[in-house]
Amino acid sequence: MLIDYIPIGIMIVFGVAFGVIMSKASEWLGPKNPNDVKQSIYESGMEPVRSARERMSIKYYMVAMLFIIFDIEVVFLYPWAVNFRQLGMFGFVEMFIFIAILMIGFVYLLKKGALKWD
Amino acid sequence: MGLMKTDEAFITTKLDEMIGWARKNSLWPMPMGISCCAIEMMSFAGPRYDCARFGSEAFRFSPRQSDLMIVAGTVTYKMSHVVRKIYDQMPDPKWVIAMGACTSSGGIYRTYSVVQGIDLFIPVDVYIAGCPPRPDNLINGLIQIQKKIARGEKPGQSEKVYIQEPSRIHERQTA
Amino acid sequence: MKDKLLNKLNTQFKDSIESVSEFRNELTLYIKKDDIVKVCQFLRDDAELRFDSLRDVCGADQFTPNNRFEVIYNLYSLKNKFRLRLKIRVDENDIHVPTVTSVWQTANFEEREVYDMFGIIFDGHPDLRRIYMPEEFEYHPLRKDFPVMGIPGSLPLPRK
Amino acid sequence: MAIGSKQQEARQKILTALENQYTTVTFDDPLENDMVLNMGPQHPATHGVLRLLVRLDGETIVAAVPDLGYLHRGYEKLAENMNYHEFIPHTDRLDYLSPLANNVAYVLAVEKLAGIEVPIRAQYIRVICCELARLASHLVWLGTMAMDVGAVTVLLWGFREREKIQDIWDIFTGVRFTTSFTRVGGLANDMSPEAIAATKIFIDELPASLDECENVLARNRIFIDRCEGIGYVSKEDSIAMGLTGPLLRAVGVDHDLRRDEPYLVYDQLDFHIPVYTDGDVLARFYVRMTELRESIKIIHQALEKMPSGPVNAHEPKKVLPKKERTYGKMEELIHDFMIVNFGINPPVGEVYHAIEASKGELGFYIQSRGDGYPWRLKIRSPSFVNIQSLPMMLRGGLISDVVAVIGSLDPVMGEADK
Repeated sequence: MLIDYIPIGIMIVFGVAFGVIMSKASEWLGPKNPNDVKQSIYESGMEPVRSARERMSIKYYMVAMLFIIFDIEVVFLYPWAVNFRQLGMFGFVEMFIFIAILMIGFVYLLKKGALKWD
Repeated sequence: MGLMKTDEAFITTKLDEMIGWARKNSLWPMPMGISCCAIEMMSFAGPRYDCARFGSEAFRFSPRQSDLMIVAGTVTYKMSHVVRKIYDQMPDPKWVIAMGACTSSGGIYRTYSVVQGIDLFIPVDVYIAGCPPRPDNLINGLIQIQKKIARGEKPGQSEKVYIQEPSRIHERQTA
Repeated sequence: MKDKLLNKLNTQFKDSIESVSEFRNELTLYIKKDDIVKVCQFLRDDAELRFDSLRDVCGADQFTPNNRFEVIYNLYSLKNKFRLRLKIRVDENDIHVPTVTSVWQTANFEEREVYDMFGIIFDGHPDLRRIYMPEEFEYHPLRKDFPVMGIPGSLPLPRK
Repeated sequence: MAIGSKQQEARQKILTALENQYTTVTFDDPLENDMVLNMGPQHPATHGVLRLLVRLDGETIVAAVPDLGYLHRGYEKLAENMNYHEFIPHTDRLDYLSPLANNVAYVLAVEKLAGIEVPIRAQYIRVICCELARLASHLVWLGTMAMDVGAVTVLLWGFREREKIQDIWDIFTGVRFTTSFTRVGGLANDMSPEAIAATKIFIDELPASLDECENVLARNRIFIDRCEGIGYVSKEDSIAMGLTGPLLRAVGVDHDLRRDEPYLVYDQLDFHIPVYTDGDVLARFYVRMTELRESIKIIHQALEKMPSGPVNAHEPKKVLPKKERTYGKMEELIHDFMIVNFGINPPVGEVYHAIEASKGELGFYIQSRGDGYPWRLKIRSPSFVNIQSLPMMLRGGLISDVVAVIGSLDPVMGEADK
């Protein structure tokens, strides 16, 4: 039983190894002599006028949070969509309730104007 | 690459020669396009002269990801600080091509605001003559840089390479 | 169109027009420096003339002891497709000229260029700065006494 | 040291100019913290070395200040120290996307000053040169603007066509694009039959690839959303800002120097001036696409109507003689020597002549005191004036629209910085 997990293990090890080697190789093999001008901020060739670390307005954070929520909802849809046939009517009603709950959240969100941009 | 004994199919290559080979074939250019030579540099990257054949297709506009800076155009005193800053911000093994007469020597602009040749403030590896040099002449410059890397020379300090305008007999223009 | 323009101007601004000249059928008017803005305002707003687009402001250095500089305005009327050139004389020791950015906004950059190249100061200009040369450049390059190859050391180079 | 403090003071000056720039955009977040961003001289989307200092509230642009001068090569100072013939190679480095149009503009101004009449065949070839230059410049505009907005294939298609134009220029002027092809009083050499054939083949194939590019872009939802309503400038503002060329025709002003002030033989050719009224990036796109097709029509008519005959005017004192004749004949040798060393001596006076270049009205104002070199030569460059209207177009837009607006403006820094 354990045997048929070996190919997956090899694939994972090979994937991780490839990623690590590729990113670390240039660090090990490449020359490194940092100096202060090289580390300075790149702003298309000019001295940066003001630091970019300003306080951002809240709307960016809102959009990010909402995206995560609805993205997870889609992730839950995948297993349901895969064996949609076997689940039959029970699965359909179950998923319908799940989506309806999130739809209430979405309507609330639209009314509050969280996605209003400008 | 140093192929020692081919019959045994046993390749002994020094590590830096292998790195040199890898670096040579993936020189990502930083196009410091300033004036007319920039248009020839665009044709050099365009479909016809296609620098992708030499591994330098990815024109990186940020100095962090580029190895070869192609300075193409007239560098004025106001622009020289920018060119120098971008050159400093590039990671270390970096080469510089001075493309065109204006970049190499001020060209036809002997005026108050033009730097007479960028080697006054940047170590240059290859100078390419021409105003603007034809894209195939720029590819020739790229090959010279690749040869220098293959020879394992340090960027900037090694002897300079000067590429003349190829004397083209204008065979097509009859009469 | 030309004579309509001339007699309109003669009636309104009799004393401010110094001279009229014609070369290669282009009309040139010399205007007194102080009421250039009045004349330009009139030329732009007059219903018939409608010189609504200022195509070019350029300075010139005649290198004469008095009235050394000149500022030249090339006007164009879109409606009746007519070009006119106004010129004002500027003396070297009183190098101030009233700005026409209130009449045409395009004069903003052009006057900054004339200031950068000749040093002619435009009073009332929204932000008179050098446009081409860096700020630390103290000379005015297009003056006749400035050498073509520039003055060594006038512009700093980054260290090698 | 002195220079350092001066640079600090300069940076302060440009920042105050940015701060008190007239703006209609108000800060909508209570913190009022704006970010000052620098789209500096080395930037993929600024089409050359244009530096744009942008003041942002979040993503919307509050104010913008263009900073020029990074490619100021001192053209006007050079022109005062060269005679009229020596300056010709400099003119095609001005707007290096349409070099032949600058040559023709400069030479027309000098001929108007010197009063030289150019034979008909040379005028027709000059019209063909101007229109080929307009095609080449619009193709680079099409490619770079589409690439800035995301369609990289159109850049490669555009450059594929531009390579064909550069081949044509290679055939009849000898060099890819810095041609220096015109001379005072005519042309360097005649247009060989082979060049005419190559031009014919090219302009027969171009409409097909133009349709190809237009099909990819014109009905593309993303392209339309990126371009519609962006960079709007009203008709009064654009006239007050002195905009010319495609930018003016995109706001509904029906003005084109080829028809309003006909020069060369444009009055004998019929062509349509495209005028759109929206004044945004999409309208400029359509104006230039229609202009591309009009130029093809013009070249067609010019090639058919072109008479045979001499290419240089017959004025020995002012027009350079043929090269091979200067070796054989004595008079040509003397005239060649006099013209090259002392220049043609036009009458005292001043002249302003403008043509409809691809970016707008390209004018040359020449003051001459009668000797071989101009006393003062001013280049009225369309890109310089178009860049001036950038802050007005960008105000209120998003930071990602700056790229599309600069693309639609199509500035060339060679002629903007002179």
